[in-house]
Amino acid sequence: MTAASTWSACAALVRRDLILVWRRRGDALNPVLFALMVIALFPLALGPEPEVLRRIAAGVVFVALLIAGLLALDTLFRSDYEDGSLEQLVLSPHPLSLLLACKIGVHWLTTALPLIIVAPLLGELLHLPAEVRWVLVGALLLATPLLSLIGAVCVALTVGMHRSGMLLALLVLPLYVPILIFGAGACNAAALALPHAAPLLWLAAALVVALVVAPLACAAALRISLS
Amino acid sequence: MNILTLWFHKLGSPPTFYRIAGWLMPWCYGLALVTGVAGLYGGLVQAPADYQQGDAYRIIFIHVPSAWMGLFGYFFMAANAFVALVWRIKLSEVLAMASAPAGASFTFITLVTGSLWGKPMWGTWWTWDARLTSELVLLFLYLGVIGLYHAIEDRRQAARAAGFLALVGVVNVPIVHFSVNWWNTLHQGSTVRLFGPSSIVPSMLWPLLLMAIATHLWFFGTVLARTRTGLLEVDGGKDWVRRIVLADDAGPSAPAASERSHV
Amino acid sequence: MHASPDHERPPLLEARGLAFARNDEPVFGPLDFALHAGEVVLIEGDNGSGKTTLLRVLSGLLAPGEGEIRLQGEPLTLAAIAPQVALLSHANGLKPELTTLENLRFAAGLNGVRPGISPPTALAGVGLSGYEDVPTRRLSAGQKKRVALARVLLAPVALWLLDEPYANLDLDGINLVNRLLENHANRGGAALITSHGAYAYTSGRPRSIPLNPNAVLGGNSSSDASEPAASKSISAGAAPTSQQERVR
Amino acid sequence: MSDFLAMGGYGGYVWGSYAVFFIVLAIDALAPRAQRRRVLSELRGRLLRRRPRPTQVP
Repeated sequence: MTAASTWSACAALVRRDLILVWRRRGDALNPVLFALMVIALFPLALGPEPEVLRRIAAGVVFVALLIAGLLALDTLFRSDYEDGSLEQLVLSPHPLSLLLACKIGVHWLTTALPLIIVAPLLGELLHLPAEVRWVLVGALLLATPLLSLIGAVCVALTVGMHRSGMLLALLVLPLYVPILIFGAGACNAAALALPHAAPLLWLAAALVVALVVAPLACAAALRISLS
Repeated sequence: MNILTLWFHKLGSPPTFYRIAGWLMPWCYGLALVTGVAGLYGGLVQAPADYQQGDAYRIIFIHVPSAWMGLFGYFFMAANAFVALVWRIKLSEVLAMASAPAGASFTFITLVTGSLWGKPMWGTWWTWDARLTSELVLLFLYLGVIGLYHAIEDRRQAARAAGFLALVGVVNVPIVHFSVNWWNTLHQGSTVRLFGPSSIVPSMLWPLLLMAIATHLWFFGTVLARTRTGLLEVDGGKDWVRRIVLADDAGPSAPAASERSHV
Repeated sequence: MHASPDHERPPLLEARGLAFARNDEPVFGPLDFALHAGEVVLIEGDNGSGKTTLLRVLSGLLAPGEGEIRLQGEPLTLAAIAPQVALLSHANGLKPELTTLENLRFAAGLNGVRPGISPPTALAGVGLSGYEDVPTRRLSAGQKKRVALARVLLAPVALWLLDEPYANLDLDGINLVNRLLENHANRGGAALITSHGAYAYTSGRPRSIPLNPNAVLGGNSSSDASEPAASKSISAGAAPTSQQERVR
Repeated sequence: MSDFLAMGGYGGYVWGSYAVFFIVLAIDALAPRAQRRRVLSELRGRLLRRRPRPTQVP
């Protein structure tokens, strides 16, 4: 009897999830559209003065991306739970945390990365200062994986529920607060020409910790909610 | 097994704890009322008005103990959740979930009284300083734990999931505090100090401490009450619960008799 | 094939005093039974009698409330059981967007494959050759069930736990399931299956033992008889051949 | 007495705070009683549901 190596199991999972996203590629752009709509609402509400928009640009982009990510988070385990694939993952002979890390990685790649790519564009709509643009992208590159990892733990806890949307937001948002503060704070500091490396380094440190701990926590949470 | 572990084992068994909690609960409530009345007398009548804040400072006699209890309740809950998840002790699961509503109540009181104190003192109901923001996040964490607990059908599974969330949240509170502190240094300005440079005088201190004791006792009173109910729920099919239910069945008209039979 | 199971070795799967409760309301058990290599055992019961829960406990998805499960004589841990069990549950575990072959290839990548079989041959083995490139969502319920069975067939495991394998299948499909089970038993594997009994065991009198509180297959439980389970029973088919005959 | 109630002009804030304190804590203490009653009646129902079975089923 040939057992599959953990490596090939992870590869199979990543491949399958990527194919699935490709087959449902119409849905893949939803977070980007959502973020764009949110961004468009702010000038309409606050007036078109570039001065006002410039001050809030980084924060608004951050919040819009955070909420778009939150909406996408629900799809992380939803279909796998409903069609029974999640059980098969739990019953596979490989470490569940590793498989979940692959799933979270693919999810980040397909939902958060497009958002990061359009972020400078969204910033442009709000007259984001040019010197902040790359700080924003850098902060997002550090913050969005953190959001995905921490969010995944909360999704795992709510996975069996029918209407988990509001509850998921309630569980996730308090945990997102520090990430938002550091991420948007770094951009604001950059806009004021203040040193902004420290918050980015904090985010990086948190990301390293979360990369190790969050998949394990996610696996433990999933075992609890599948029981 | 030595005496101590044996004693813990016995205390941890649901029927024993149910009985002990039933005996302890009235004492908690009673002593809380006594110390609370004494503390309030000291705080509202005896203590002099503050030379800067006038009489408005008297809110701290409930605000500060509530704030302590909000944090204490969270750590009590998280500690029990940890024990419950690691050693799978039923009593700890129930205790953790019983402390969530009490802690949330105290956190809510802290926010409202803080706001009522801030309006005359700072001229604003709310300010985004580290203390207030982390208190708000703490309330959301509590609500998340309670919400998750009630969203899951099976009581033990619900307690494990919500306890897990409580443990995830426990690292979050200091991080939020720290991050908001950093954020405020960036924005300058709205940092406010709860206490001025003046140190607190003894005539204000002892009512505060009495109120702290009272809120602790009240907290444990409600936690014990919820734990008793939770134990009945979790052990629903066991004989000791059946006896209590049947005894209660005999007399909603004679509550005293049923109380005696299962306390 | 082993007409009589090999009783000298420790049983492939053994349950001792196994019970599960939700909100302290017993779902099944306490239950004692042993499953030897070469055996196929049918768990019979009404709706809500805990058959599915039993399979989920045995697969390691749910922790048993009381009692223990032993796998080849070793006490069960999740890590120990996962590589040795294939579970077919109500949810097929198939992605509707993927083709049948893609679904099986993923399962093969995740769990590995039994020697001498590959995703295409497994698909042919369940009578679906020619459907390799059809998206699974276009298949009928019975065809989806066959793909899920092909996934079980692929897995390099000795123990099959099949929840309602006969559901949605036509007569041909029912015969297919029985053939798969027989071959698996002949290889030295074992299977626990649930069914409403409508298709399997249409004739013959299977040994029927109450699920609660007494035991199955030679075990005996010492639990009190305070609550006779009127509607719950677990039935054991002794050997696959006799089962095959009964089904036809 | 009215001085005491006025709290140096901050009466509304002070007494408002104390009112919130007592109301919330009273609810917090009364809720478990209601919950206990609910759980007991639920468990009683479960006992009644289960009890007839051994007598009625032969």
